[in-house]
Amino acid sequence: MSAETPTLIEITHAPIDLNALQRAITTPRDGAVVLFTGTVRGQTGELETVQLEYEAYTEMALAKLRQVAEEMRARFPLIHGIALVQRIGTMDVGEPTVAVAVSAGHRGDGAFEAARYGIDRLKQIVPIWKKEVRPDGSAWVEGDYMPTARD
Amino acid sequence: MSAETPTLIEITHAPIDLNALQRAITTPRDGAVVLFTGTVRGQTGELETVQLEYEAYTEMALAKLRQVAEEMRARFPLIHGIALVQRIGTMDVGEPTVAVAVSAGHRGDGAFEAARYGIDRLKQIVPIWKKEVRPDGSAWVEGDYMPTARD
Amino acid sequence: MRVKLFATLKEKAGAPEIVLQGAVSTVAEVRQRIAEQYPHLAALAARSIVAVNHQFAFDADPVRPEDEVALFPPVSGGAA
Amino acid sequence: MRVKLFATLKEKAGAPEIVLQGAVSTVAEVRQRIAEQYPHLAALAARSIVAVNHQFAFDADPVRPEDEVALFPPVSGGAA
Repeated sequence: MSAETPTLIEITHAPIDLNALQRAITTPRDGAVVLFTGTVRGQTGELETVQLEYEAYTEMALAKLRQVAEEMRARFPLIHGIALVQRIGTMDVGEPTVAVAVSAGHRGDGAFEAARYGIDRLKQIVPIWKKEVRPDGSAWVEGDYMPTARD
Repeated sequence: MSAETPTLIEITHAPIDLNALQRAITTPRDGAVVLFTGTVRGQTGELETVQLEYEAYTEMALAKLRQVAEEMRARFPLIHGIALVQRIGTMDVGEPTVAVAVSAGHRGDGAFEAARYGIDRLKQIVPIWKKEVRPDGSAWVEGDYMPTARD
Repeated sequence: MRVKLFATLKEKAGAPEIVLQGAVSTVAEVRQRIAEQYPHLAALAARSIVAVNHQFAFDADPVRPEDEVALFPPVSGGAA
Repeated sequence: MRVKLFATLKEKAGAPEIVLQGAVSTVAEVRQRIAEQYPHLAALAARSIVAVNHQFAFDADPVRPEDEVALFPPVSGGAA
């Protein structure tokens, strides 16, 4: 990792530690960190979810996470640190499943926009799938994005 | 705190724990949390900062943080949980000084925008001041926002 | 009437609050009395903010003896 | 040629990979052979994504014997 523009990419079975992510990507030039985390939603309207199980095509997912980080830097050149972490395995309601963190000198330097872009792209091109465990059984969640040659 | 729309408001001397904030504001209906944290910037161009010292008019700051949370809910009605935490006392480079966290069902429900609005308003109307400790002395940082009757 | 001070104002005054002699009934009078009774704070006070009972207050706003009055510079909390 | 499978496809096949008989030289041929040799996967495979060496691949793209080929449904990672 460059000390000036650290990039942390991880697919992990371990719980995501937001404090550690903040420390890992904050450089001495940074005054702002934006962190998005996806969590296991227990209620979606009337539907109840008990757990989520995540599976990854790990080698390709790491390559695609690196690509997402590069795209973020190309679009938001003032940002400094980036963390893209996906947890895999079984997670309970309320637990963070994915985190996108971005640091920058000031809050107006694109950290909010870069974090939003990062989670949007992650959900399009990073090969990870989730299975919902409901009280009455479990089912894979189907994505709907079909990649093109530019992805 | 309402279980459906928890609001956590705090002025504290203790280090800010981002994991605890995420847990505190994530309800079973939430799949997305956006967290902004301001950190002590050590380098601003050529200027070097060693520490920041924060002082608050605590009773008024708590009232104004509650007002910021209400404004966030009025503008972004789909958000669920809100945390607004300002640490006071002396902090080193890289440490979180302030955190604004917002939870919502989905990432498109306004959590990014609400977090940005929250930190912007906090820096306008919450009576907290910082003093920069530099290698050659220390000085209060002057804000520039003059409140109006609508603040 | 007591007036709480913060940040630069507290440092300049050397105390977390000052006491104004005589009755005051508006925010404008608070500012005027500070300038008269604490001349070394006058310049700073002119560009400071007044709060009454934890809300921002302006020259025409009333001040009663039981109110909590504070004087402070524009805020600079948060970070970044 | 081996083809790695993920999510629904892995579950339906009952294995993390399948082996295709005969030479294949394009992504289109990979899809065709799966449909012929694993008919119970044909419907799913038709709306699945092919990756070659960790990059998305399309019908006209070449496939060499040493390539890592994978077949999987549209991704659904992240959350929210």
